Amino acid sequence: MKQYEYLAKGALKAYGIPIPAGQLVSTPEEGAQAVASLGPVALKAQVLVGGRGKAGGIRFAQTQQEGYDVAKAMIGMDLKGYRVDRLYAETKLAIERELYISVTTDRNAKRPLVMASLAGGVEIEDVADDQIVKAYVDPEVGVLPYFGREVASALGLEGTIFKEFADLVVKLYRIYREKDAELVEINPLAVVDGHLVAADARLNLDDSALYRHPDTTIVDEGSALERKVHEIGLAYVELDGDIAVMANGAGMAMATLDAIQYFGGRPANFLDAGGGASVGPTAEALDVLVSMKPKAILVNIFGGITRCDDVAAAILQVKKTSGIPVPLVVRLVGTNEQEGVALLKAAGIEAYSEMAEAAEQAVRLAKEAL
Amino acid sequence: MKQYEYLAKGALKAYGIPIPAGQLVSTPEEGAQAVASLGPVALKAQVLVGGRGKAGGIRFAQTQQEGYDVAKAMIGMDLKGYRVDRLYAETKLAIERELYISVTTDRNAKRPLVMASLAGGVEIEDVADDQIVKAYVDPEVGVLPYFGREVASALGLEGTIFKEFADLVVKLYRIYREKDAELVEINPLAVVDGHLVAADARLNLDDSALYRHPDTTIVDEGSALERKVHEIGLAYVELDGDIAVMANGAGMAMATLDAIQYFGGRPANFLDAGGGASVGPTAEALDVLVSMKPKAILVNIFGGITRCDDVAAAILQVKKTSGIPVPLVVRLVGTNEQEGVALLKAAGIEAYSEMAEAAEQAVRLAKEAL
Amino acid sequence: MSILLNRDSRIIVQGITGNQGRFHTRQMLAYGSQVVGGISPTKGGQQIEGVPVFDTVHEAVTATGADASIVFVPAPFAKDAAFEAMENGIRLVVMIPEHIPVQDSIDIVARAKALGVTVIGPNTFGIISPGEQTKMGIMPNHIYRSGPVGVVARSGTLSYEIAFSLTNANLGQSTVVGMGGDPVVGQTFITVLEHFRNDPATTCVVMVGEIGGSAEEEAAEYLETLGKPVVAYLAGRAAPAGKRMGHAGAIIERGKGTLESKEKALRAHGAEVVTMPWQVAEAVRGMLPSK
Amino acid sequence: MSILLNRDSRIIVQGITGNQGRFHTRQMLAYGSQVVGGISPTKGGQQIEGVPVFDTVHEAVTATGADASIVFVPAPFAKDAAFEAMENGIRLVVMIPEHIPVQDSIDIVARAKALGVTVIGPNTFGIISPGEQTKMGIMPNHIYRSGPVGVVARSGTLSYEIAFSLTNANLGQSTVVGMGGDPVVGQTFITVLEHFRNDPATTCVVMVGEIGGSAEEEAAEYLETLGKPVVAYLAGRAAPAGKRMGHAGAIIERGKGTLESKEKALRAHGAEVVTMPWQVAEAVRGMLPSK
Repeated sequence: MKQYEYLAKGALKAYGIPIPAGQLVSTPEEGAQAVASLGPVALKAQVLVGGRGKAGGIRFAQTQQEGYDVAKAMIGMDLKGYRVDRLYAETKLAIERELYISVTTDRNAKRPLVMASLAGGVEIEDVADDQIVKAYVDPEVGVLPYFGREVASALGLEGTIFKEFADLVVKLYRIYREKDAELVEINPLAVVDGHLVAADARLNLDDSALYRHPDTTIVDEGSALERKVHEIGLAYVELDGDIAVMANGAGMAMATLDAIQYFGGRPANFLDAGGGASVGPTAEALDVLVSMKPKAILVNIFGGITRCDDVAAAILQVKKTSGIPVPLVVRLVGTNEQEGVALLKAAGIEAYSEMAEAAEQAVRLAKEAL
Repeated sequence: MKQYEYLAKGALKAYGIPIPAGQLVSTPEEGAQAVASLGPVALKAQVLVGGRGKAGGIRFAQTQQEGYDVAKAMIGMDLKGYRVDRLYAETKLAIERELYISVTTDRNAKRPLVMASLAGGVEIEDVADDQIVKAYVDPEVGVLPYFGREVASALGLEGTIFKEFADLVVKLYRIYREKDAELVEINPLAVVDGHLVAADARLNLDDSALYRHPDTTIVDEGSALERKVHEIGLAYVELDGDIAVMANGAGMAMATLDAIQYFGGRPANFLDAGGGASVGPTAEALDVLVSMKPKAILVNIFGGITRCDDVAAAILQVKKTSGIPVPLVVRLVGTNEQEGVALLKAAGIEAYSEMAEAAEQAVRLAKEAL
Repeated sequence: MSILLNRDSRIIVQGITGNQGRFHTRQMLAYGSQVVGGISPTKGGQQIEGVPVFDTVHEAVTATGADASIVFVPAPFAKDAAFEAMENGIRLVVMIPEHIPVQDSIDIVARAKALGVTVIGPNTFGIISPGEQTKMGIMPNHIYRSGPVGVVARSGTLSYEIAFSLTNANLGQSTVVGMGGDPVVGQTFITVLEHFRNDPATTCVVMVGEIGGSAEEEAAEYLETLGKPVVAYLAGRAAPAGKRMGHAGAIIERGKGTLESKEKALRAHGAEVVTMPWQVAEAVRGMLPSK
Repeated sequence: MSILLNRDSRIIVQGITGNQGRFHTRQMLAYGSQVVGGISPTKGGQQIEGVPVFDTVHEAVTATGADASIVFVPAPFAKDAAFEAMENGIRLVVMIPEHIPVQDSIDIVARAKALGVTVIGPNTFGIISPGEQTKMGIMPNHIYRSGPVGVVARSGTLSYEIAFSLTNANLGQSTVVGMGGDPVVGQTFITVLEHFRNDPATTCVVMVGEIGGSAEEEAAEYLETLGKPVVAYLAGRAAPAGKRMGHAGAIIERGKGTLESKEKALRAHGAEVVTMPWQVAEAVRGMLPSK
């Protein structure tokens, strides 16, 4: 779960990492007030998109009037598809240099990775490899101060900045570790008046560890529909096609989308009904699909833990209570397959046993529905 | 540094380990008040001696009058040489069973050791080895919940007590680790109403780690003289003999005491002047020895980092400013030996080169002084 | 006749008294797995499906000589369970739970490395060796049959789909391993492929991958060393960037983890990459010597 | 001709720019030690006593091929320094500082064990190999001479006293090791005795112990394996129970750590135990073959 910049900076501050003076702005009046209390400010849209600056999400205000005007212009604006509700006003910095630092989990090494660069201020993906210092953390040791010094030394830093940077690595790792972060990044890590300041910050938290951090501000940038399905406890991603899809298992769900695409169709969503979901949640999920008003619905089930008769029952339940006013294609094999197929057949629904055939049929029906 | 029971219990409580309701009592009035608020109480002398109960350091009060009387009798009493200044009043417990649990550092294994026993309520030294469960902690892993369960299982605990005990092991280790303890012990760990309660507790902290715990209540049970020398920053232990001793290095100081005893004398103190102490502290330490009014003073120096001429200068400084009105024997060899010996000789002090001869002479002079 | 797990493996079930633990203990016994004990604190002395329950792994190992463990405890307790197994001498740990915090997985994997323990998962369906009639996992029993095809997969149901299609095509499996859908798991494609390389019963390997990370790219070069033909199928062609597709690990982040990059790497090192799951069996048949 | 430290050891000094670090760098160089670098963050590029200073151990090891380090940083930074040395390939670490928190020492010693690093100390005078004309420590240079006597001691100045008495009696030393006066230190008497056992240049060993702990008792049985005569002298006969005698480790607690118990154990396994330091040299002479 990504945290807004102002939340990320709050975390940095709590760990003793210097951040610029700043405050949240939700109205034009607060924009004016921010300039009154902070002087000239940068007003930064609090949205979770990269390249925010280039997209017009960061503007400046010298006077209170400007603060008011800029805030008015920015609040409610659309930034790469996201509505801007809040701005974060920050003292404008006189930046001398821009560095980069982050801690993240390296999936292949299966351990934390500290990345640092003298080329800050741009996305790290755009920095040449030989300009990035990478240091892997041994999780049995953690990050002791020497580790920070080694990174500072590898960057060629000296004097005060060397010491501040080394110290910052230790603190950043503590945030990563203690807050269960997937990523904590300071970019740019600015040098202002000869000292380090976190000019921008990202903090992505591990959803699976949220139970350990009950005070976390929950940020769900998903669409209304996505939020709704997340609340049922299922994995759901909205796509831009017209064939609604339900499958059991994340891999199966992905493969089902691929199959639709393969036959020339366009999937409307990713929905993993789970490896062993029972009748209730399966029906709820199907209800959501119906509510999307797709051109067709494809249900693709390989019954392992999931029982085919449960899935059939869920389908029949939705058919009976809400109705399914669009073409429905069901592929049903595996555990209790015969019972499930029979149930559907009794209700006039023919089940497929081959995934390919089912996907092809769903695409055909969706096209016919045009 | 040992902590008083009430401080140890405060630490347990902060980590979520159940302790009886209790309060500090410093006056007879507070003794009465304790009964008023807690009901029948045990009043426990807050001194750092073992076997406190048997020595009369724990008494009971049913009524407020008894609370007053018992507190009056106990406050100011002498317990094995220590004056009782404070009592800790605690709700009297209806104890069903008494267990034992501690975490300490095993010097040979060089790792933490959890000890537990069903035979609580007596000193663990008096418990037979086969009644003690010992579990060593791998410091690279720490104590995870399973470790507590293994100890509970090895003790043969069951049900609620199994779970509470397993949980308690985890918390006790956290105290040991996070508070830099040398020992944290609950004895007896009482079963009251089917639940575990820490009826008594010990907490010994690592002096070397106090800088990490600035809020620690400093407890120095040493004599006035011991406290004074500790403040100079030197290791000092008061003994009951009449020959004052200064040496450089802890081993040398111990060996010097041994040598005095070997020749039939009785050392008055242990004083390690340090491996490389300069003129100032050495003179200060010598001043303390003079102030003890011993029968003789023995200074035993093997100059390594310590320079013999510095020691000689310190002796001469004390001789000049405060005077040394008792027989002084100096053994001086090693770095800058010649300069040191010459300095002393010029002031009429003959230095020995052999430790044995010097110790023998100090004993002889002390006997002559009788 | 298998990798990692064979008929001699003595298995314990951590969390045997929970619904999932109990159900899958029954399934494993039915398949033929040698389940010798279960763990459930304070429930020691009971029997579940005829299997003795112990309070601790220590007791279970002492009493049964267990060397493998499958973990069914809820995610917040999974790290504790994994360490309990590893510190008590268990050398194969299968971690079924999903939603284990990544920092916990990092700790588990690091400790496993230090102790020489093989961890399968977390968030895996487990491991099954059909020829040995033994499994540690939650996969359906009936979809596998004994044979020469090694399967290593990142996802569960999708691997069932593929295993079943192999079985239906008379292409049996030596061992099927689920690496798990989390960002940090105990195995890599390479570590599993190394085992398949050394298993004489495996003559051909199927890799079932997906978007996210670079496990497939990392493995590609190893295919040259493997010395056995590989069919790869990867899911997620239609997945958009920046969205987590169910598995915590299935996400294209900052341009990394795309299917294109993975398929290109695998092809470059000799794998036959198919684009749909139903094409796997056909490709495998083409690689096996005709009898 | 020595144990652990020889003339080829390439030594770095962590904390070289401090007073103590600088002074003892000079003393070590004067004795003949091969000090190849020093560490002091942000002071890289300087020279101290002709020795190049680096910001990190990593740089120093890369530039000089150092394999041993002596640590002079203040106690609160000692754990960091020890880990920096160990994680960068240093395999002999001498920890001079006293007052290092015991939990830090526990961590250092555990890591050293995992990595196969030899840690001397903390709270030690160090190690000196007179026949190799090299030392890592703070002991005075002039009191040693080359010879066949191995010395292992828990205390500093007392070991100087004894080493000097040996030297004056023409009984030179192969290596003198200070284990350190703290409760938790890197070595035990046994680990050091094992080295002396394998050193052909050592024909006799002097143990200098003291009250506290049970290191001497633990070592006693090993004397049978050592195969070389041992003279032991232990300090603290006059020490009362429950009081810390200067060294954090020198304390008789709960009836454990008394001199009687230690001397009894050592005698039972063949050591010649003397009661006063000035008796050591005489006892050693009696054990060496007369020329």
